[in-house]
Amino acid sequence: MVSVEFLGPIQMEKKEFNVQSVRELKDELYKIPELEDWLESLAVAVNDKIITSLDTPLKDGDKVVLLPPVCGG
Amino acid sequence: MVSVEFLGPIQMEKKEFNVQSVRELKDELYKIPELEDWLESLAVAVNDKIITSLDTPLKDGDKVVLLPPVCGG
Amino acid sequence: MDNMILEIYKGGIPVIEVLDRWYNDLKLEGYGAMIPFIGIVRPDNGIEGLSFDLYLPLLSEWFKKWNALKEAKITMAHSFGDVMVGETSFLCAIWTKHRREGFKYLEEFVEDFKANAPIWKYDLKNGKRIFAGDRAKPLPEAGILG
Amino acid sequence: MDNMILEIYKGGIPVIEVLDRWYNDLKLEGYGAMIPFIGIVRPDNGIEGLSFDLYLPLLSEWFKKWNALKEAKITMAHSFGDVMVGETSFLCAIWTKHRREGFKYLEEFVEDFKANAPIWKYDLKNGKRIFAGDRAKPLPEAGILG
Repeated sequence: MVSVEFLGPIQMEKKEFNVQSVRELKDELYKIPELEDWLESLAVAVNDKIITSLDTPLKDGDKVVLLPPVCGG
Repeated sequence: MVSVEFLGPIQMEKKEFNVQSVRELKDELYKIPELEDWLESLAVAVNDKIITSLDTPLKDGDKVVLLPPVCGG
Repeated sequence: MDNMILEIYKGGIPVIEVLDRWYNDLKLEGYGAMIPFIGIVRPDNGIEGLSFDLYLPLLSEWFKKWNALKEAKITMAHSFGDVMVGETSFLCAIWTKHRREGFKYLEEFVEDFKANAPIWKYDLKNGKRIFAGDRAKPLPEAGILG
Repeated sequence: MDNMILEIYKGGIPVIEVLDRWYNDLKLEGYGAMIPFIGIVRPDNGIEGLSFDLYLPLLSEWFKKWNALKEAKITMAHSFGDVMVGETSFLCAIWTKHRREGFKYLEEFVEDFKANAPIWKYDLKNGKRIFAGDRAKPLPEAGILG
């Protein structure tokens, strides 16, 4: 299982998914109505490295975080 | 008489000159050997306003200051 | 002072206390210019304050490259939680030998911070915590799920 | 705080004390960014310190135009006399609503200060006070006696 954490303003508890790649995770995330408005503006980090390819493989125990638009300072 | 003050690193006491313009003052200053190395790098202020013309008139009681190259901070 | 200088505070940053410590720690290290940036919460749109979430693992990771500069030292502090009007939520300082590198790094660092630091801002208004989505921008790597 | 904020100190500036006062006086005035610049005496060429002369009537006159800005507030302090290595001889702070004006004014102000403020610098070396002529530049209006 892969744990997925929703950061900042996304009001959703951490979830676990049984997926082998970020592409598979994407398909799962599209099934969650509350995420609909967020998905296209999210960045994705796997084990605390931001990734840029949907083909990034995921394995059991990986930790994914989803990062909505930022504004520090 | 016009008082002339030499600022910063110019090691010279304030002096008085009997002159009617900055041009006349310039001629007097050229007679002072210790000023030779400074003159071309000086700015001139009359009554605490920097002036840019040799034709600036001077009258009794005017206060001239001569400003060598600067470096604050 | 070889270690990373990234400090995180709950609530407003004690600006003067932090600057005092940074200044005294580094003033004899041969830097000729120290340029702090102090981000103060403004009383805009009738807010009582701002509030912040941050994700420390990626914030530290982001900061590492700035910590590795050879010709400059950068120290930084940021708040999480509530920061009221007039308080400071972001503080950094750029240390360089000469002023012009300092100006350059200050601007580069703060703009990079604004674009890339994993921090989320909320307005505190009428007792509510409202995501400041109008001021937020997707990270440069965002969009692969779109 | 409508008055001119130009402070002159004999010897090194008490940086933290001055920043503390400026920060607390202005933090509720609606400025979102405070950007100080702190000029620290570096241990270059084996100097023990620097020393400064300044001509206050023209320094105040020069500062007036910066004090008259509408969208920014600038506060400044400078030393005269001896300032030892590690001490600060020049301190200013730019206050603006947004950071980008702050970056702009900081650079413009400090460069204008360097070119136009009537201040003379000396190295303190082996107990002597030596004019730093290599770092000095004629004022823009200089040369009419040449």
